Amino acid sequence: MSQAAIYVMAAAAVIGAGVYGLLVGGHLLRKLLAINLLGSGVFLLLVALAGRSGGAPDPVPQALVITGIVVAVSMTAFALALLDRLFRETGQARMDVADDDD
Amino acid sequence: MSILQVAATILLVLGGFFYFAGTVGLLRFPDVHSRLHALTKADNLGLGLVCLAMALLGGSWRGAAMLLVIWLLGLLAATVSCHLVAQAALEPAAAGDGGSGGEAIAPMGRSYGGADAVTEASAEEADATRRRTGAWPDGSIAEQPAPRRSADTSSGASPADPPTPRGDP
Amino acid sequence: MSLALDGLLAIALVVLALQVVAGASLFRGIVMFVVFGLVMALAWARLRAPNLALAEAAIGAGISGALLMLGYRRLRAAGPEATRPGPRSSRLAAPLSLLVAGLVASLGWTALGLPEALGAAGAAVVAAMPSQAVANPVTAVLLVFRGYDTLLELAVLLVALAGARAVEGPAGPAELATPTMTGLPIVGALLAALVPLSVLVAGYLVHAGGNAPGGAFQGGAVLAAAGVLLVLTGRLVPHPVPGPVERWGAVLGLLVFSALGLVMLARGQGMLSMPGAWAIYLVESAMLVSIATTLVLLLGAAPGLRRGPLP
Amino acid sequence: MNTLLEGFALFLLLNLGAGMIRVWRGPSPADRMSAALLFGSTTVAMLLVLAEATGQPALADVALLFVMLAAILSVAFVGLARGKSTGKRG
Repeated sequence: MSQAAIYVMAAAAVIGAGVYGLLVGGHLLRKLLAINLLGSGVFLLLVALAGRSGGAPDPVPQALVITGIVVAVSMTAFALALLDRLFRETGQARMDVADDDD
Repeated sequence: MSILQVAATILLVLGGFFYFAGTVGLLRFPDVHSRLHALTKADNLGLGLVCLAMALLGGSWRGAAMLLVIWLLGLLAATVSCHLVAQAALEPAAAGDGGSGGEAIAPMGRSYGGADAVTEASAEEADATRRRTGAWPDGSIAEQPAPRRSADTSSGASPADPPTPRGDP
Repeated sequence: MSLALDGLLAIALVVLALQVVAGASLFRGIVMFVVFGLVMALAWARLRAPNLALAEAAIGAGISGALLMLGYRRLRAAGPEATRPGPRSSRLAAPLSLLVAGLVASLGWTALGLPEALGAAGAAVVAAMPSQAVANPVTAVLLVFRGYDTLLELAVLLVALAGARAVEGPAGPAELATPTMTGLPIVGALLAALVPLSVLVAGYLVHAGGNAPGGAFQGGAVLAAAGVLLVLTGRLVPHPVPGPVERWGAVLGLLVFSALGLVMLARGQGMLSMPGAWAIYLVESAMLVSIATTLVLLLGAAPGLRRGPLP
Repeated sequence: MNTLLEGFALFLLLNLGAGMIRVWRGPSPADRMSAALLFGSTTVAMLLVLAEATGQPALADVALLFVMLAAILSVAFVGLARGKSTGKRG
């Protein structure tokens, strides 16, 4: 088994963990962590696939991933602001509570 | 193998030993302060030895200077982090947090005499530490029932403005 | 031996990811996520992508962890109820984990079966490298070949900042009190050493980015980390009105990059083409300032920052 | 020599895995944070060893970033023990 194959499988599993957390996580902060994991998994997949031929990986996916890391962190900051406002308006930071209003 | 490589190997083995010692301390010591004590000392010595070994192997003065900077910064960061985490663990807020200070026995301290293991602390401090560890039973801090507000006012360090709960519409 | 190392790193990544999403407490999830970032940096190092390892180290270890920790603290300040992680098992958990296992298997199967001829763009980049002003192919892709991506990414940062201000509302989030502990002399010593050093390292990374791993993103993240440290220790405090430094800092990268692109267009060369190494360094320096300012303002969760009272 | 270096990196990684038990068990947030401190210094040593083993001197830069930024998380953490809110808005 090659190095790239190991990381491709790890990336698939991390993406799976991210999807699971995004769907099942009750707390919104947990969902945010899951989205970040999902992103990291995709980054790992891109670079691991680009490095399959051995040697330094393709620079194009690397540049994409650097852009992606910065976008992910700004997304996280925005989502945290959204979460804070939501919590101030509703007193809830979770998705799995019953809506009493309906 | 040249003499430099032999020396580097010996240094690496020594460094590995100290890292291992730090991990053992982290796992086996009974409370947060003795764990921190083991961790910061052993690990930074380990890092220093690894840096020295890599400087020998790298064979350039520039690389060696870089490694020295890394080690010194590591010392600084570990000192500050250790101090802050230790202080945070001592915060009286912790006892108020759990709302059960002094009632529970520390789960990790069961097989040790708390005061024995914390050799550098006085018996009083060790007691307080055990109580505090007990205030955070195994599990998550999220499960603690006591409100944050009482902890603040009792800590004495909070300024004049009384904290108001947020999130009320 | 090296495959064992890779395998163990991969296992660590997967276990950490599972702990982040399925652990019992939220705080533990955050700590696990930070550790996940550390292990990711090691994985990038193993995959021979030091540019990514630098970015992950600066952003994953510094900024993301601090952001999440602050978000957690804001919720925590409202009481323990706000950070209660929820019931341990949802009814959906079992069927969903089956579905996700299927997803992982099919994803892995497909990815492993992909043909290797994906490197066409990369080969073109490597072939075109000798004629470029910079020797680091990743920097070349970011600024020379795919300048649009980088320009739009600066726009994304700016939009995130504006969006965060918009959803926070006029009042903004409640201010978190600076812990009294940050007034300790040892924290002052840390700041006195780290803040100047991070300015130096940020400059070094931008300079090195031309022909070695490094660049504006990594440098910006390091500079932002220094700002984050100043915010966390109360040396910079939130202020409702942004000063000129914040205003100009946030848009500088976008302005300089677009101005240069338009000038090149007017002179009949391609839009966003780089007339030389000086242009690359100019754009990268402006990006450095913008990225750092935006990240610090996002973390400070306030329109502006002012010098705080010394503790 | 390279095998030795990689073996050492493997050993450090195993150390890191063992330290994970402390993050998992806690019991207090301070315990989890101190384990994270261990991870920081272990990762730095691993990066330095890998830099030598794989001939990527840039990894020493990564290690430098790690030690520089290691303190940030601790500073972000200390507010947590008493994460009070002053109630001031903006």
